[in-house]
Parts: sequence; C-alpha cells; structure tokens
Amino acid sequence: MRILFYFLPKLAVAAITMLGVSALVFLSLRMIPGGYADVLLGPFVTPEAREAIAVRYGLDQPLLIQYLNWLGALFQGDLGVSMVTRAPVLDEFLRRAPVTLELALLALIVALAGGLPLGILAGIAPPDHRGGLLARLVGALGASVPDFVLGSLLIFVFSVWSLWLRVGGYVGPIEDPVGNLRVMLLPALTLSLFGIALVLRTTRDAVLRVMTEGHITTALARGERPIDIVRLHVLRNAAIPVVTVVTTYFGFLLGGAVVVEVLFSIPGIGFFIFSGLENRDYAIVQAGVLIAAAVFITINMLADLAYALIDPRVGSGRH
Amino acid sequence: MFSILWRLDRLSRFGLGLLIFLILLGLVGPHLPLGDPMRIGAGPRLTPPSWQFPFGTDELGRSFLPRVVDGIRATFLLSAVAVIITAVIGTLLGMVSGFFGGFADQLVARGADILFAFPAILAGLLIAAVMGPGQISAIAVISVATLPLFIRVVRAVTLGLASRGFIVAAQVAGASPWRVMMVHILPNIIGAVIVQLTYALSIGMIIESALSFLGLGVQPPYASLGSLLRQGSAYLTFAPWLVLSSGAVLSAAIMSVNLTGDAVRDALEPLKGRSLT
Amino acid sequence: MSHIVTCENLVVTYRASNGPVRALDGVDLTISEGETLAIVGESGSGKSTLGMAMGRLLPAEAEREDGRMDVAGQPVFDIAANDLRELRRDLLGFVFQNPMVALDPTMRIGRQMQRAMGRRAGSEEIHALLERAELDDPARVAKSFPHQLSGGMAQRVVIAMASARTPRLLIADEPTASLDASIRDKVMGTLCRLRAESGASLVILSHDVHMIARHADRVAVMYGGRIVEQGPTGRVLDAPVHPYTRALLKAAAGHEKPGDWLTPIPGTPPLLSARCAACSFEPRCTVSEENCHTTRPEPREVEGREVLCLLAGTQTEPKEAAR
Amino acid sequence: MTAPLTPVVDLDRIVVTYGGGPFRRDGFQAVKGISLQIAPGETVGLVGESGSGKTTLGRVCLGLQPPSAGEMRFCGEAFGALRQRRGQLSVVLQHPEWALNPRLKCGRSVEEPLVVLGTPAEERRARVAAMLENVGLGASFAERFPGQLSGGQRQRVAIARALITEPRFIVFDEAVSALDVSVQAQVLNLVRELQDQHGFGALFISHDLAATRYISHRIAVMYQGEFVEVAEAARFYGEPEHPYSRKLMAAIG
Repeated sequence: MRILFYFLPKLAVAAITMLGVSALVFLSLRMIPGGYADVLLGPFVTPEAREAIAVRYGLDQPLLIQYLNWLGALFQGDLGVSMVTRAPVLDEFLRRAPVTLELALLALIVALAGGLPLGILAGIAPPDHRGGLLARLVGALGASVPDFVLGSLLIFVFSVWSLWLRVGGYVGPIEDPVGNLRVMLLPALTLSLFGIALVLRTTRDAVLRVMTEGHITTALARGERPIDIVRLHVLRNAAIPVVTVVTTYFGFLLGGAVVVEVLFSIPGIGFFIFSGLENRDYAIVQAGVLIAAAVFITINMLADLAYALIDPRVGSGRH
Repeated sequence: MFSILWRLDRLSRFGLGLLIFLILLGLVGPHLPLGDPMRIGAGPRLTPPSWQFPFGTDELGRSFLPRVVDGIRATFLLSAVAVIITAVIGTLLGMVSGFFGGFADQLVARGADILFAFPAILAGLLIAAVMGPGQISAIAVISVATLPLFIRVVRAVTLGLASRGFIVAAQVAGASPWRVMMVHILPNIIGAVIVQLTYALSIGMIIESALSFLGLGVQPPYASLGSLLRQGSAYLTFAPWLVLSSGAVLSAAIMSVNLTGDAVRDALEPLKGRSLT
Repeated sequence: MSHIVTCENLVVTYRASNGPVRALDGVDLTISEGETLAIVGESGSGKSTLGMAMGRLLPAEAEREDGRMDVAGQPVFDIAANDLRELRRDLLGFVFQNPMVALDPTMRIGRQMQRAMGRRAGSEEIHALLERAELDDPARVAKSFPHQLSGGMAQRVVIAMASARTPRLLIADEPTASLDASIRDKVMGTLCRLRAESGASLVILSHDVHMIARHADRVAVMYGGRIVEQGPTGRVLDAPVHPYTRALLKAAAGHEKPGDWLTPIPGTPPLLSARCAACSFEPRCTVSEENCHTTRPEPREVEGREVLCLLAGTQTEPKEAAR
Repeated sequence: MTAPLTPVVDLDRIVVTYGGGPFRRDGFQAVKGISLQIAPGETVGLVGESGSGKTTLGRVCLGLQPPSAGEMRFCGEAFGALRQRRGQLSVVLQHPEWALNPRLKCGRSVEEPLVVLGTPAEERRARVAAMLENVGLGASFAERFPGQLSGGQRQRVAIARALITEPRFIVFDEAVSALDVSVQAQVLNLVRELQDQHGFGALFISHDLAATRYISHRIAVMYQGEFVEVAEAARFYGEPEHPYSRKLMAAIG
C-alpha cells in the first residue's frame, strides 16, 4: 500500500515529463531552418514538390494537430522513416540497442566494482587517514578527464603497443565472444573512469554523513564490531544517494555514449545518431533523443521504486 | 570567505592555485611572447616539442602552444558565460519554486525534470541540428544540461529555509515575496549556488570540449581545447603531442575547477566522519 | 561500598575551527554501585561530554587532555579497542535524548533488539524484554520500523536495548527531553524500574531540576566544565550552598507561586578555551568577592556535600541583588 | 478602558484540514473547530504535545494559514491580507539560531518591519536603538551579526524586532523552549515587562506548562486539534480539571 501510494504520483510525473520531452523534440524538428521539405528534398525544390511533401506529411495542418498525429504514430511504434535509407527508424535503433546496452553494462560494472569499495573505505577511514586524500584525488581526476581525452590516450597506447585489446573492427558477441570483449573493453574502461569517480565521491559523502548519525553512536555504545556497523547500519542508510547517481549515470550510458562510440567506431545508438546528424538525416536524431529520454525517465522511475525498498520511511508521509 | 579557502588542505590549495594560473594564462596569453597562434608555417609541419615550439607544431606548421593557450580562454569563457547565465535563471526559478510552492513549484519542477531527461550530448546533437553548430549552440546545450541542477539545488535549499524563523517573521511583518527572496533567501543560499556553479562549470567545460571534439562547438579557425583535440586526433599515431598536450591541459583545467568546488563545499558544510572504535 | 565510576581531574577539549573548546575542566567524580546520580547543568556545562566519556563515545574532534576515567576498574581512555567494545557491550547501557535519531531508521525494531541482546535471543526473549519496558504489543513493536512508533514508544525501545545485557552502569542523556510532557514521567519511571530490577547504577544527565529531584539519590551540578556542587539530592536541592545552584533553582519556572517573578541569572554561561584560573561563575555571581576572580576553587566539604566555592559556608545569608 | 474591550484576535469555530486530493490518503484535521478570544494586554498560553495542532492554530492567528472553515477577526474586522496588517502583528519563534537572518546585522533585522511600513530612515535608526535598549541589549548590538550573539541575546533581538512597530498582537511559538533555564527566565521576565509597557495581546505557544503558566493570564490545553481545557493560569498552579491537563502537570512535579 505504502509503495503504491508513493509510486502512483511518480508514475504520473514520469508521464508528464515524457509528454514534455516529446513536445520539445517535436518542436525542434519543426524548427530546423529551411523547413522539413528542404531537408527531405535538398535545396533545389520546385514549389509543387514542396506542396506535395507538405500534404503528404500533414505539414499544412496546425502545429497542434501535427503534434497529436505524430504522438499517435509514436504510440503505435512509428518513429518515422530514415530520410536517407527509408527504413523504419525504430528497427534501426532496435538493431543497434544491444551493442550500446553491452557497452553500458560493462562500464557500469567496472564503475561499481571500482567506485563502491573505494568510496566505502574512504568514508569509514579515520578523518586524517591518507586513504581519504587518495580517494579525493582519484575522485577529482576521474571527474576531470573527459572521456574523449582518456579514449584518445588509450587508443594511442594500444595502437602503438598492440596489446591484447583492440581498437575498432567491431565484432558481435555471438559470433566471437572473445573478440567482442577485446573490442569493447577499451571503450567500456574509457566510459567507466567518470563512473568510478562519481560512485566513489557519492559513496564516500553518503557514508561520511551516515557515520555521524545518532544510530551509529547507539551501535557503538552497545559494543558492535566496526565491520558489523558498516555492514548492518551504514550501507543501507547510505544507499539512496548512490542509487540516484548510479541510475543517472546508467541512463547517460544507455542514451548513447556518443563521443566514445564515435571515437572507437562502436556501431551503437550514439554512433548511429551522430552519423544521422552528419547525413542531415534528422528523423534519426529526433527519434534517438526521444528514445534516450524515455529510457532515462524509465530508469529514474525504477530508482524511485528502489528508494522505497531501501528506506521504509519513503512514502510513509513521515520523514 | 577566501580566508576559509586558504585554511584548507594541500589538494584544495593546489586546485585553486591551478585554476587561478589557468585563468590568468588565458587572459594574458595573447600578450605573452608565445608566438602567433594563427601563423601558418611558423615552423615545419608536425614537429615534436622543442624549445622553440614547446607543444610542437600542427599540420599547418602553426606553433601549438599559443593555440592551446587560446583554447583555454575559449573553453573557459564559453563555459563560464553559459553557466553564469544559467545560474542566474536557475537560482531565480529555484527560489520561486521553493518559496511559493503550489502550482509555480509544480511548473518549475516538471520543467526541470523535462530538461534533465535529455542526455547532454544528445541534446547537443539535436540543438546543433536546429541551430547549426557553433558557440551559441554550445551555450544552449550547456544551459539545458546545467539548468536542472541549479533549479533542484536552489529549490531544496529554499524549501529548507522557508520555515526558518526570520523568513516567517518577515512574512508576518508584511514583507513582499520579492523582498523576502532577495533580502532573506538569496544571501543565505548563495553558498550553495557557488558550489553548484563550480560543478556546473566543470560539466560545461566537458560538454563544450566534447561538442567541439565532435565538430559541433567552436568552429575553425578559432580553437577551443576540444577542437584542438579533434584536430590532433587525426595525427594521433605520428604526432601524439597534439592530443597529449591539449588533453592534459583540458583535464587539468577541469580538475582545477572540480577541486575548487570541493574546497568551497568542504568550507561551507564540512563532512567530519568518525572512527568506528 | 565499591565504585563503578571513578573520574579524576578529567579534562576534555574539542578541536574547533576557531580554537579549542575546553568542555571538561577537571572533573572529579565517583559513582557507587547501585546508586542513581543526576548530573544537572545547562547546555555547554559539559554534562553530555562527561556522560559520553564514561563509554569513550566522544566524537573524533574531542581529546582527553588530562586525568582518567575508570569504569568498573578499567581506564576507558587507555584500554585496547577490543576491551573497550566488551566493556560497552557487557557493562554499559546508554539511553540518548532523541530515540528517533538513536534507532536505525532502516532496520526493524526486533532486529535491533536482537543486536543488543546477542545472537541467541529469540523472538520470545525480545518480546519479553519489550514487555518489561512497558510496551503493550511487543509483537507489533518488534515488527515495526522506528518511524512507525511514537516518541515515547521508541524511547522505551531504547531503554530496553540499553538494559538488554543487564549492565552495571546505565547512562541516560536527557532521556525525556524530546518526549511530550504528558508521558515524560512514565518513561522516566520505566527507566528507573528497569535499573532497580538489575541493580545497576544510573547516571541521568539533565537540565530539568524538577524531574531529577524525584528520581536521583545524589545530584552533581555542573558549570563551566566542572562539578560545582554534589551531594544527596534533598540536601543539594532544598538547601543549595553554591551560588550557581541557588540561582539556577530560582530561575527555573515550576516552583514559583502565581504572580511571582523568577530571578534570572544575568549574563551567559562561559565557553572555556583553556584552564579556568578563577571561579567560572564569578562573572555572573551576585555574591562574589575579590579573590573569586583570582583563585581557582577546589572541592570543599560544606554542610554534607562537596562544593567548589571559596565563599560557601562563610556567608550565612547571601546578599541578594535586587532584580 | 470602557465596556468589554474588542478582542485583538477573535477565532470563531476555526477548522484546518491538511491534505486530501488525488493519490493521497484522506485529509487530516489539524484544528477541529476552535473558538478563542484574546484581549489587548492579555497573554493566552497554548499548551499541548507535538502534533496537537497548536502550531497550526498559531499560524492561523498570524494569517499564514487560511482556515478551511470558521472565521478569524482581527481587532473586530475581517483579517484580510497580511500586507494590510503590516505592523499590527508579529511573531517570535523557536530556534534562536534561525530567528535572525545570519547575513544581516541585528540592526537591519530589527528595523525590517519599519522598512516594510515605509518609515523614514532617520526615525528607524532612533527607534531601533531605543528598542534594543528596551530589551536590555544596548544600541551597540545593531552593528553585530547574529553569529556573534548567544541564544538568549538572539531571542532578545527577535523580540525587539517583533515589538518595533508597536503591534497589537504577538505570537510566541516555543520562543523560550530552546533556551537554558537561567536564560529562559531572562526572556520570560522581559516579555512580561514589555507587555505591561506596550499592552499587546499575545499567544504563547509551548509544550512547557511551567513556563506557560508563569507568563500567561489564561491557558488553553490543546489535544488532538481540540481544546480540552481553557482556564485562568492560576488554576494550573493548583489542580486543573481535565485529566490530560493533570498529566501535563505531572511533568512539572
């Protein structure tokens, strides 16, 4: 009951957000200079051809009707067709989704494996401990080196000394699992550095905050061992901010890590959207942004659900 | 406030010092005897670093060091302009949202949700499609990405303040909402805004350079650190100093901003921690 | 009678950004087995620091500068972490001011009780202990999270947890200050009854003179990081000899008659940064003399209690300053 | 002083309901039909435990919380908007550390109600100095920041701010609860003296019956949104009628 009463409004908010996103995305495409027809037919169009296009795409109708029509099509899974290949955009995206998903999961795993333990250790280390400084340094460094800088560096290193890992020449995980890993590991590592820093900093801050709470004093007062205090009382209480940044980070990864996919020639969603822009195939850009935002909103909704499971007070009306 | 900063530890001081150094370098760079960033054929093409060309030369024989110094200015300036405009708008919206509550709050909060749902670089692609690549697009992208951060932080802090005694007392005295916000709320949230400003600046610099790296930000012949990296990445294997120098300077610039942000935050709300024995 | 707590010249300072704060300025105190001692003082008097020091539960920025604190014969500031943990687990029980803060918000009460009672405690034992703390529906309470309980119920849980392993010393820091007035007395009653059943000593830290008057055998009044007057409750509260104790009793609302005026103590309590070389109450004292300003008072026996005042017992009737 | 005085605050069957609406559980009645008159120069104490609705009732009296039902009259007229009541009422709240804007000098905090009224700067300065003297602080406190003051001093500055416009009505919401006993008495006495001087009506909200009966003429005991007993303060030095009031008495001892 508690979770239901808490979650229903969140669902409504997510729906409103999605509607707002869709309206912005719709408007953006209508605002492209030269209009839709120019984009479709190039600069040398006859007025008749322009008229024909306008009627065919319903561009002669009021903007609101156009939007509603477009929205209606969306609900039937019609995200339009590529202006270049004429293939349905949705199919193109679904074909590339697994590549991006794999990359995102790999990066997330590395970020959690690196950031969580370091963050917890930095949080429970005594105030003047050297580990705290190290954690801050790693955190600052990871949040400061942009992915394309790190990616370029890795490409340089691994193309000069061809170690086991490879740059470019993507192969799918089903045809060649090992080869796939050799291709994906470098971009995943590139993406994960920021994640490590993000998780580390957030975890450290959250743990530090919990450590000064009264119930930690209570646990100390009844003679609990440090390991039990961390395990039983610190981790769960520190989890909410960590869940927040991890879901935001994952949403960002799934939305297509454009720069890294382009840099490493990984044929995922981000790469696809970017080449859509380069080819002036705006339907792809539009659909790509819409899908990414939808994924992001969904993941955040799952995070809201996670809050209620982690903290029994969430949604109880008392805080 | 600055006296608090200097009481902080080495890492914070290092970050603040680096930030000041880079900003000064970007400001006075054009007047330093570093060479002309635009002069084609100042030296042989793609020469490695030497005393004459500390960062080597690019494919047109231009000395790379003055180009990097120029890039620092472009990156800082563009991000700072975008972030400061955004901070002003976001602070106002956040205060209105947190103080008035009700419908205004819903409107602002949902707007922030919508902007927050756009991944920054993808929003950049969309905006580049609409407005064409360039500095204005880059500023718009940075604003879209950082506006929700300001709104959310300012709204939360304002909500916390709204029930404080001095706010209630001012309301009871008949002070107008504008007066309450400007005299009582703003001075008390400015610290949080500054912290957020530094983080937004670092995000803005990352976005700006990423867009420029993709060819969507600063356009040639002007250079930002991101576009220099883009330029250099074509010659990565045989002229790595182009990528390494501009990448290192870019990372150092962002790190100086991040460390400064940490320092300001630690000064405003220190996290103490405790030992478990 | 043996002593559960022996505290000698204890000095504790806190490191703060604007210089050290000396919270305890040389405390001498002994607590006997089975007695109930109330430590009274205003905020900043050092009473909480003293209470927490008994379990060495001070925050990281606090430092013991001088003196010693022996609890059950063990010097708490000088024993190994393991021994300290065993001491806290087996011999001490703490009750804190705000039960909502003292309980882990994400863990069910039953589980937290079990942590306090030891691994082998089954639900029967947990329920029995909750019942002894006068919680009516122990099964429901054990299944609840802290935020689902009222403040009074939560404090009873904390009291039950503190007495779970039949400690020899219970330390209660403002145990009823965060509770509604209508239940304070009952919760205090529960605490005292559980103490009596186990025969432990009880230390109550409080600013509420009237509450402790009913429950404590002995009272220690703290001011400026020292105990300025200690002795049997009746003697100290009915016939105080330290000027601060006297002033405090006159300032507290509760025992005046309708239409009476209270007599406030002028000024504000001190914040020490170093050893106080004089009487710390002297700036606010209405009866002080020349040497109060220059001499640090040492404990003296006056009228059956220990007092830290150069003048106590020498002036028969204190000169009262007009309001 | 002729005939019965017009009450400064006249509450007539006030009801306040919170919540309700889609996705929410049923509304919660914080105040259930309360009527109360406060005369000029009178202090009414309002005691009750947390969640009893006493703070909500205080907000109603200040015009910060519109009642869901019932009527509130101020000096015999409908309350209207807070802006029309400028200078006529004020408030002193709990938590001395948040009573004053930490970024403003105390003088500016105290003068703010006069600024809102449009009083000329010259006159403001003189009245601030006089009022700071009046609350026992001295005019030099105008130049200090709240961070440099103790809790009791801050509460005095807050009282100076509340009194600067000579209001007809002041709400004290847990105004002394966070203060130490010795300082509490200073502030309680100050309020009593100032009321004798200025003659404002007051609502003294507190969970502490001992302080409330010391300062009040009448006391209303609130329990779950209703008054269970309203009586002369002297009554609470003896044996109050309602069992709940007696429970509260037990805490004083």
